[in-house]
Amino acid sequence: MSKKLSALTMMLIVLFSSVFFLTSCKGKEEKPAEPIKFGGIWPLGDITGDQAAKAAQLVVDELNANGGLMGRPVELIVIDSELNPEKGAAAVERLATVEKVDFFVGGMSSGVHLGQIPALKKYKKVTMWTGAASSTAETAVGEGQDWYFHLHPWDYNQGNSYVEGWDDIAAKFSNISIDRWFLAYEEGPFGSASFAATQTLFSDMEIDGEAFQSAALGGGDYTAVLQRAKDYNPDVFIWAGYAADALPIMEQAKAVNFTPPLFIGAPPGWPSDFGDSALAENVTLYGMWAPSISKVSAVSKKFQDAYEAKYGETPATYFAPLGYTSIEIIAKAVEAAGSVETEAVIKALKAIQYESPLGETISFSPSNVISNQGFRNQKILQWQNGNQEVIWPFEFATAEPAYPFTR
Amino acid sequence: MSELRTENLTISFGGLTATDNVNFNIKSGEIVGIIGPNGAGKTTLINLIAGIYYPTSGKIWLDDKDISQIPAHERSALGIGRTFQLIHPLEGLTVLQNVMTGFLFAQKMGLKQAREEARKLCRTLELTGLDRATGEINILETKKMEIAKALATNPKVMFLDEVMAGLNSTETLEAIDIVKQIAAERNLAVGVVEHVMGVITKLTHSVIVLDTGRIIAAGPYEDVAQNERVKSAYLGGGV
Amino acid sequence: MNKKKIYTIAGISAALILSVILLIIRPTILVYGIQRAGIYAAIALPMALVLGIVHIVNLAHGEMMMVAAYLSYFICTTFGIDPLVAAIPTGIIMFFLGLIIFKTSIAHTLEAPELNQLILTFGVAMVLSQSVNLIATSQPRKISLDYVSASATIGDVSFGIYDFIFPVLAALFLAVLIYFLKKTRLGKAASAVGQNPRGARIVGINVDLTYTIIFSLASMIIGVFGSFFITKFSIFPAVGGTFTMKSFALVAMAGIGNLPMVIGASLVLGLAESLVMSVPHGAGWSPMIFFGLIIIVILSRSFRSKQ
Amino acid sequence: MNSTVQKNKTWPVIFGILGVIVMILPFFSGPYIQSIGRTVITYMILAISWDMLIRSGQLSFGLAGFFGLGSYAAVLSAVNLHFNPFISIVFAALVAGLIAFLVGAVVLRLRGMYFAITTLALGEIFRIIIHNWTSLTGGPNGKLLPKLAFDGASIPTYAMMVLFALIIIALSEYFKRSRIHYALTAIRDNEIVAKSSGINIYKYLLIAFTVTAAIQGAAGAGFAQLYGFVTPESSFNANYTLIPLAMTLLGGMYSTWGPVIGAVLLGVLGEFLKLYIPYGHLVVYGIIIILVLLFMPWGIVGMAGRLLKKGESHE
Repeated sequence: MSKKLSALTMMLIVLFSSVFFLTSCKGKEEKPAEPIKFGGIWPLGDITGDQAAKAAQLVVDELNANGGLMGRPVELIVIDSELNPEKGAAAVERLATVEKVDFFVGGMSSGVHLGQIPALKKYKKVTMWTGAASSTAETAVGEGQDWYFHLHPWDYNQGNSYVEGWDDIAAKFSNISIDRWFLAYEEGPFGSASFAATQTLFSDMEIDGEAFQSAALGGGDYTAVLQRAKDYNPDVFIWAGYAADALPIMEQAKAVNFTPPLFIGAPPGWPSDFGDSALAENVTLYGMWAPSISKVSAVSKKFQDAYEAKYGETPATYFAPLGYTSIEIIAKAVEAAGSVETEAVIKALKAIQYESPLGETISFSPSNVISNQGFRNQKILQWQNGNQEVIWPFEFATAEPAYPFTR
Repeated sequence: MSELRTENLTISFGGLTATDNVNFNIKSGEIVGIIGPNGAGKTTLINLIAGIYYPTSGKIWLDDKDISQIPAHERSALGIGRTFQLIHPLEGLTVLQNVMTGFLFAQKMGLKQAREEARKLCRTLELTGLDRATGEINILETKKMEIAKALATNPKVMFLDEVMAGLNSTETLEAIDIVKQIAAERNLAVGVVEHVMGVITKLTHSVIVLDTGRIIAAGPYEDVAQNERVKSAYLGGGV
Repeated sequence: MNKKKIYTIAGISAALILSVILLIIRPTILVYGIQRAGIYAAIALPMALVLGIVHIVNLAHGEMMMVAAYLSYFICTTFGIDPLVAAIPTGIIMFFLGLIIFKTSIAHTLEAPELNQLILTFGVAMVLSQSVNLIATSQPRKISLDYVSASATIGDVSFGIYDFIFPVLAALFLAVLIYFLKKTRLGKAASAVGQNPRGARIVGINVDLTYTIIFSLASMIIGVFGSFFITKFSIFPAVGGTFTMKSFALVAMAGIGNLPMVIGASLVLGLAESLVMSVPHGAGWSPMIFFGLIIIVILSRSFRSKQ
Repeated sequence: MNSTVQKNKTWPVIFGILGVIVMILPFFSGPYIQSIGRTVITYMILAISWDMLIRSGQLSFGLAGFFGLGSYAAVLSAVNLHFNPFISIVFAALVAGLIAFLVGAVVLRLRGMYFAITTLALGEIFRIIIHNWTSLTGGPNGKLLPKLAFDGASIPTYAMMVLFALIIIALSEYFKRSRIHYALTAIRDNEIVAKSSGINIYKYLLIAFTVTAAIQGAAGAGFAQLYGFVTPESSFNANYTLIPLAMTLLGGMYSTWGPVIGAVLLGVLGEFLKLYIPYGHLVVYGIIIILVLLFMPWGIVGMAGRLLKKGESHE
């Protein structure tokens, strides 16, 4: 065997071993005043995860500026899920065993979450999840998991919320008719679940739907589905897709001359410049939060101001206030419990009444499967003069609905 | 004792007839030259017999079996061996492994036996350095390897397609001796495509002359060389 | 050659007959089908050019289009000009960006196995999309334009007419490319290189330079298309990925080196997809059309060539 | 000079020892490293299977398709037929292999880019069918596995994956050392020559295609058993095609150890970069791929072989 060969072998061995030692040793050095650790997992490459992580860091900074939590500093370690289940699961393992965090926060995308649930179940640390709407994920978590707290509404929560909302609106504004529905849904899990939920929930009404390929997944041509909708002539037209579909759908709807009385968009987030377009006017939307809520909620205003002051940008998705909530609600529970022990924190969380930056005050209660569900309600909003105004629930309403939708 | 016989063998590509009603035969122990100008259809004829192409019409008989419709790898196993005009060593394999392929697949031997047989065959051809890559051997060695590869399939009929091309005169003489010796030892029927007429005269018992896919003459080379049609074909073909 | 012509004629007439039937049953299917085909063809043509002459499969094709779209977007928002005007500067910038990408990376792998170019361009695609993600975030962007909603009404059918700009653009690209390849000295040299690089080198054509120019030219076309792209679509860092695949598939359907057939393949695909999508609840299966057609076309071609 | 002939006998041994060390190390580490290890092995298996087919010159883009098919076969068989985890993995391999065998009859007529694009299209067709066949597959929302292999315990599942990897490595080495190696290499180098040596091209391509598809299906089943769910989006993710390809090229093609080393390096590197560069680590990852291809076009194994050759000739 040549010298070069053995040298190379040695080098490779050293390289590999050092890789493993580095990864396993990092984080073992203990600091004198041991911080309370939060482990966050979001897709940092996506604006939702990015802003959620930033908002979460904001709470941590605020807590530390006020002397920490129970006199201990607070630390947030965020790992990128890369929107990949395996990476998301590995992040859970790392946060639990290497970083030894006290709490898990994070979440965006049901697919990633499905991959993480087995790992989360292994550690049973208090977990405050900001994402995953698919009820498949709820089934995967299963019953009797007291440590699991889910902030984001499940798909059926959202559906129920719309039924309630539209019944309220139709009752209050007699000119608004909601008898005939057409749902254009992107063909992925997000859109299909929306369609399935809407179909069951609005079963007493006339309802039809058609799938389309979202621009986010390589599509972007909506003419066929719009044509179908137009032929159906609905009172309410909803599209459930992604932000990338928002403006092109409006443009193509105009091109095919499709103007339903209610034009609703239900993407998880809107492009920041959507309001700048004239086509946005009077488009109704579903969402958990909009910057305009700061007009009616002091908590939301405080959050929004702090976020803008720290990062110099407006939070564009509801994942920002959700990320904020995920940390702050645990921090409040820890204070109430006076301990970071899982049992005590769970008890405190179950009892908490939390004024969230999304507007409403929430508490946890069982949903279909899991024990601790936070938010259930969606809001119905409308683009008016370039802003998202809340039209339902009426307690947060910032404007009256404009009806019918015209151009 | 074997015989290969073609019967009105014809193939056309698009509108072009590359082999046109060719009838010829070779018997064990015979060495037949296949000559003709460039583009006469010599290599096409070999490809037809080896099964690279299937004929448009006509038949190929190996002894009493019509092999014209069976796939190339089966013909190889039945006893049709060949070398290639443009040499294509299997670059991913060593010299020995190249030779082993025929034993392994055409003769369906096991690895160990194939290795021994390949070594033995190479020894008879005086081919050494068998663990080298095919890119590392010289021309004569490459040609020997090609012949060994063809022999490894245990052919009854073997076609050598310009196997002497690129060799210098001493190497050519050596190669001629090898071919003659092999053909005699194994009682092979051999078809030889060559451009160098010196090789043809030294090596073959008889020749067939192809022009534009057709046989225009057949017989001992000395006779055929006097044939007017052959002369004009070569002149027309520009050789 | 003769047979090829027959197949071409048969294909075109089949498409025509289908079109007429569609026009009678449901005119919008035809309209949207042609518009879709225009988009497909316009983005597939530069890939066909690169594949036909430089013989590389550029997996960063769609990502380059995405970069061009962002460039155009920023040019538009910074200088307040229309994307269709921004197509010119974008095209020029993309020419040089293509030149840089080619010279610094792809050119060094031309001698290596085909696969290496594949992975290399995969790396380039990754760098491009992730860099844009860092700079511009994953937030989708779209310039709001009034004219894209331009509409025509025939009888009781209304449809968008702006999208006809894509078939026009595709035809323009094709015309320019064919003129370039058939009439200019450089283009003729490039065709020769495409058919036989070794031979071209022997007769004294500077093959490396030709490759560079063709790749840059294709990048320029991608750049121009990128500007048109933002008029209709939202852009975000991952927007280009699917176009690599679609372009590649279309080129494979058309046959490598056959630029006009790219239009034919796009038409077949656009119309077929449009037809399936007009069937109620057929949209979920429309991607099947895409992949099914690719397989059918490729297989039938392979059978034909075997005979 | 030809890089594809491997005559050196010491390298495989060294890579083998190294590989075993790398695979054993995580047993002495925590669940995090083991979870990385499981992912690396999943990709390693895919990379080896891809290499096993490319040895015949056929470039497959169908990895994600068979991977997804396998993961669905595993979950659906576990849910509906109550197969235990191991049987479900074997079943998935059989399903993927059988489908490959059937489509292989047609697809294996194609070569080069046409073969590549057709395998990609096939994978997409599998995905679309599963996406739309909601009654069986759960449609876009996917399906859950009622019970994970070993209840998801870290060390046994890692051991299962190591065993899986060893089986595939052994299979790949068998391919390297048996007559299949001669057939596939000959087909890659020159099909006409291969035929003339009596090689039944179609038969050997079909063997390679079926076996590698079965491996990919088994890898998908392994994934499903580890994470307990399938969805069309995650199970048919294009990453399962592209990343193994990049790993093989980095490590070196036409060998068992190239994919192994490539998978370990890229897998560990990806995770590392993420920890130190939370934003933009994928840019760095891409740059590394480019640099490797520009400066080490034969991969690490090929490069090492060359270095070694030079070293020997100087002694």
